[in-house]
Amino acid sequence: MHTNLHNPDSGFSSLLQASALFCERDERVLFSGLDLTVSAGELVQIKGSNGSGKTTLLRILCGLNEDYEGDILWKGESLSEERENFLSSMIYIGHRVGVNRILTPRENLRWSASLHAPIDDNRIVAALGRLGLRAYEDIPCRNLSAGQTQRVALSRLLISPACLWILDEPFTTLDVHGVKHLESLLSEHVNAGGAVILTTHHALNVSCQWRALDLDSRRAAA
Amino acid sequence: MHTNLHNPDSGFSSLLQASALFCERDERVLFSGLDLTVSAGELVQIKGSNGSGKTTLLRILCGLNEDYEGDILWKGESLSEERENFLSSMIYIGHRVGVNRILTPRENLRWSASLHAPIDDNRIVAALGRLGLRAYEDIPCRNLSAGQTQRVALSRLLISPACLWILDEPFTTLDVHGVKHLESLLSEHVNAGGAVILTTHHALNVSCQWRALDLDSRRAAA
Amino acid sequence: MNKPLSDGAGSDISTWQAFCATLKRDLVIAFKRKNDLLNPIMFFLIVVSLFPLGISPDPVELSKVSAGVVWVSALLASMLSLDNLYRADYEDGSLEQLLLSPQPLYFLVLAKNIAHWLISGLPVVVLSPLLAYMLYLPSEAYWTLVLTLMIGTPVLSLFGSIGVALTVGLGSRGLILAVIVLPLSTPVLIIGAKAVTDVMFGLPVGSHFALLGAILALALTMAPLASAAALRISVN
Amino acid sequence: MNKPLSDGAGSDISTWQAFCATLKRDLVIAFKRKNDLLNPIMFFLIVVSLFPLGISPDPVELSKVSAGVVWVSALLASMLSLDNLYRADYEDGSLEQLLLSPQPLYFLVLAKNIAHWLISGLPVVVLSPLLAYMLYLPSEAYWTLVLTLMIGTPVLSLFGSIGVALTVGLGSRGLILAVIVLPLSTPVLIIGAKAVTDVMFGLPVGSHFALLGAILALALTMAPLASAAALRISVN
Amino acid sequence: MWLWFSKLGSPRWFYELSNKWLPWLYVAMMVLMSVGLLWALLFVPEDYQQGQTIRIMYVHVPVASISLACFPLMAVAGTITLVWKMKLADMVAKSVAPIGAWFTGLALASGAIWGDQIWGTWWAWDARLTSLLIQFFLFIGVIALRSAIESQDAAAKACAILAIVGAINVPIIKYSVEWWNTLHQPASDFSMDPVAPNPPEVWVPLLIMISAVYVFFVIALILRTRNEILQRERRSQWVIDLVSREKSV
Ligand code: HEM
Ligand SMILES: Nc1ncnc2c1ncn2[C@@H]1O[C@H](COP(=O)(O)OP(=O)(O)OP(=O)(O)O)[C@@H](O)[C@H]1O
Ligand SMILES: Nc1ncnc2c1ncn2[C@@H]1O[C@H](COP(=O)(O)OP(=O)(O)OP(=O)(O)O)[C@@H](O)[C@H]1O
Ligand SMILES: [Mg+2]
Ligand SMILES: [Mg+2]
Repeated sequence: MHTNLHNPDSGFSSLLQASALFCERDERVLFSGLDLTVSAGELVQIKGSNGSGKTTLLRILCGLNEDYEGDILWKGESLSEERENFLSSMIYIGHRVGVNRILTPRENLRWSASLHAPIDDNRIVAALGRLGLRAYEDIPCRNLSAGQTQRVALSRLLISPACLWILDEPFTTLDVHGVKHLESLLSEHVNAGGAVILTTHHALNVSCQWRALDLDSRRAAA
Repeated sequence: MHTNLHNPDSGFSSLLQASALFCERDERVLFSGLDLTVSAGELVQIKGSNGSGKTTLLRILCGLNEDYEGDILWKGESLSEERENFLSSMIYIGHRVGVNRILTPRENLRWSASLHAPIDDNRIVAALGRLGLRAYEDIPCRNLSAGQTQRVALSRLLISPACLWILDEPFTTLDVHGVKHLESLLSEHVNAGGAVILTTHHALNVSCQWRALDLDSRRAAA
Repeated sequence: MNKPLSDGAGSDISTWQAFCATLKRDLVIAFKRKNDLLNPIMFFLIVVSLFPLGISPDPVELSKVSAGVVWVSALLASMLSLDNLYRADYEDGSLEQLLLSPQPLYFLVLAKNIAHWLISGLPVVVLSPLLAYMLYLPSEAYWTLVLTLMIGTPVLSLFGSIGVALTVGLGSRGLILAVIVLPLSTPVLIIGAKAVTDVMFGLPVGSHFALLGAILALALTMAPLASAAALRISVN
Repeated sequence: MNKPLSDGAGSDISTWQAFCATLKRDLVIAFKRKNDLLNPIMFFLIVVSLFPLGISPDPVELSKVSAGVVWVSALLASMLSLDNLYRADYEDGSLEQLLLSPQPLYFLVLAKNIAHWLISGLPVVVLSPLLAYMLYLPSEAYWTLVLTLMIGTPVLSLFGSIGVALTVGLGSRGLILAVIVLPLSTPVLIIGAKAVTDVMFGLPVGSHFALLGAILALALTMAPLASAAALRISVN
Repeated sequence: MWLWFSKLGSPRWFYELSNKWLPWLYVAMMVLMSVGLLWALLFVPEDYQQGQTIRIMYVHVPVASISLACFPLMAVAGTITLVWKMKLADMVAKSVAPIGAWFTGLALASGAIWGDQIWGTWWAWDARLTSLLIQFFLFIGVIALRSAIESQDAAAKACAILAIVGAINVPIIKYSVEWWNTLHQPASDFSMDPVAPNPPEVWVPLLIMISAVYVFFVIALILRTRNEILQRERRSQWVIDLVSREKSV
């Protein structure tokens, strides 16, 4: 089943819509009155200096953090009501990437896939291969280097049917080739009608529609 | 006491000298016959793709990993005999940065310092301030963002009397300002007669003597 | 890129598959570590043998306390292994992935709890007659001991899971767990040990089993919900 | 940059300062967590009160087993909190920093062990008369109980530390620790419980104390060395 | 001296030497075992108290005495591993652990069977039994630790430390348990030291059985160690040559 991401029935090209978000931590206001719309076919980079609230924002958007005020809509419906739909079309990779160190890359991916929809082994091997982990499929992840572990996590993107990718500093510990490769993956996904929200401190070089939201300049303006 | 790093008595400008290093993990040879000399007043960047063995090399050099063959000399003497001298003039910051999440930055630094030589609190506050953590001195580190935690670890460099810095991907999660700042710290240290060994996937921009050792091209040549 | 980009919800079949995959994953992790399989048994054996060492090797004395000792040891064995239940997943981020699954969390948590019981509870049940023998439990009480443990240990896993879920985000380990989990498990312990002692005195034990069964049914339906809610809070 | 760039070795004074700083650090962490302070006491209380529930509330019965029960609980309380000893430091990289200190590792490990005892052992010692009372221990044995615990619990911390140090790099928690640490602690348990029972029978206990003292001296001198060696291996 | 020592440490040297020893050991074991077993089972007179069950002694005593030797052996091998970093010592240490666990288990089991006949219970919290049980736990601990640590070098050192600590501990356990027991349950209805009052018809076959089982133990140890050598040195030239020679035969 190859659904079109611009679902013609729903009439919403905006996938995720956050309005008037307010969040404070330790009595420091991270952001207030923040509006953000992410539509199919675009990439949004959240920028900001260390501690400006990028991770917090991403975790709020994907529903892991509920300490905020404001509204978040998924395809025009409230996130809390659409939770199941939302979760099955979203994938999140955070600072802690969710790779078990005892299992092998293959087993890790198999479980990740099964949480959404099980897929067959060939796709898993192919995904790992595309991320440069051929011959590492069956080595326990504790024996992988930092960058290789990151690659295991990223190969989830290739086997997931999700249309919205939320990625927190996905370029961390990747080598130069890895960075290029991920950038082309992102472009591919966005050009195929997907959407990406990510944070990174690195100068992004993608060939698709993208814009940045700078938390620092917002605060300076306020 | 302001010792000169080019200790005239010892007659060695080379601090750390590794020769014919050989290391394999999981039956994959990471490097063999590797020679590396680091002298006072220079920065050495270890390059290589993910999984090429950079972290392993750094941990071997600083004595955390002993699964290798070959010789390592500290100022011309065998590392195992000079261990105490070596440890008191070396500082290592790895992938896991050694910041306790329950303690505050101030407490973390105080303990780190005491492991080498205790220093007074003003220097600690000044070091944290220089790394942009003013007003965060007394917040538990679990409430800091990823980049802020990295900065806490890096401020150890400012309070340590060590002349050799061994840093594994120190730029991870730092924002643009942080990267610039660290680069200037590195240059300063090297120009003052210190030495730095680091790994990073980012294009280094320092104003001091530096050279790179590329593990990939070594392997390709072999 | 020719992959289907879905935006639909999970069906019953995929819930069942996610349940099985999670159960299998936890068992595979335990098998790979090997220790995880051996350790509950060893721990149980050791704790049970600590008591004669601390108390007295006298058969008469021991036979009086044996039911209690086996039950307390079973509880401690189950509790010590609880830490493995969510901690590693929390630390490596897998728990976030679990919470972000579109499948009902109840079933995923239940799968993890069942895996935990299979690893830590079942071996204890199987081994209990041997230990009962070593502690001179009268032989007419063996079956009661095994049966009460069979019903009781899953309850310990299910309740224990709530405690771990509540504390998984906190820095401190082990003990807070004990403080939360032990009081929850006390009723099971009391009923189980009482049933065994009653059999030794020739008293009827039907009501004890009825009560244990009721607690198990309650735990099976409610505890995973509580664990799921607790996990959401801890990860926040 | 006006900082002295040293390349000399550590002196005795700085070893002492590193010792104190490490001790203080571990205590501060425990105080900040609060749970760490409360939990050993709570755990000890709960386990001790499980016994009357699991065994029998009969004073005569209880008084016979009370010494053993208090000792076994003390051992389990100490063991459960062991996991805190190096685990967090391993995971956040502080342990690497400890190993890379120019100060002798013996003293740093000793500092951490002393902190562990102050947090988990000392409260148990202080609380033990209350529990002994609850379990109907004859009052003439109170002092012996307290004293044996006072000498014995540090040994548990010191030996336990070896077990944690050996396993800190491994994935599985809790149980492997138990399997390694419990056999090491058995003699202390036996001697401690025996001394208390002997006092109840009016027998002399000097030799028990001499033996406990000898074990403590051995543990103080050797165990931190073994822990230090084990830590180096685990971090490798 | 040093040369001899480093040669002894060479796995290859051990492998080739044991090649020569093994046939003799097999023969010795066969002879001792058959003589000992036949004598013990067929010709030793029934005990006036224990009847036929006395025959269990011929399994129990040898097995128990070897099980006590295994832990010190492992500790010595561990010390050599730590101090001289000799690879062969660790291979021996690794091979001893499971054998020791098996022998300890057998000693427990044979004692339990015997006890069931004689004391009317398979288990008593007696000094020897308890300390042997704890030693069994220690063996399991060493094996578990070995299997849990991936890096061979790290596992070797970690197990060496545990073996040494455990070896210090085993006598302490034995002593403390013994002395704890004598008060509560004086050694009364059974004597662990029946060798002296018994006639030579009883103890000569026992000695033969003890030597037979010792030889068996040595053979098992050598075989396991050889296995371990091949496993670890599988990429060295001499093992590759050896394997290809075996294949061509
Ligand atoms: C589970 C039960 C038992 C265990 C764990 C056990 C363990 C041991 C151990 C560790 C030894 C020492 C071997 C040595 O010093 O070389 C031993 C020796 C011996 N055992 Fe047992 N034993 C058990 C039951 C029995 C029973 C029921 C009998 C028969 C009455 C028995 C008779 C002996 C004898 C005769 C020796 C040789 C004593 C000597 O030469 O020092 N054992 N046993
Ligand atoms: N604990 C380990 N046990 C066995 N092999 C390991 C272990 N850690 C790393 N390796 C292997 O060693 C190789 C080098 O790892 P290392 O961490 O040194 O790479 P790296 O150059 O630092 O990579 P990265 O850029 O990803 O950090 C990898 O192929 C990895 O699979
Ligand atoms: N668990 C927490 N409790 C309280 N405050 C927190 C917590 N986590 C983060 N903060 C605070 O929230 C602010 C934003 O943190 P966040 O992790 O979102 O930053 P970030 O933009 O992702 O930074 P980085 O680039 O360093 O990853 C920081 O000032 C931090 O101190
Ligand atoms: Mg962040
Ligand atoms: Mg690395």
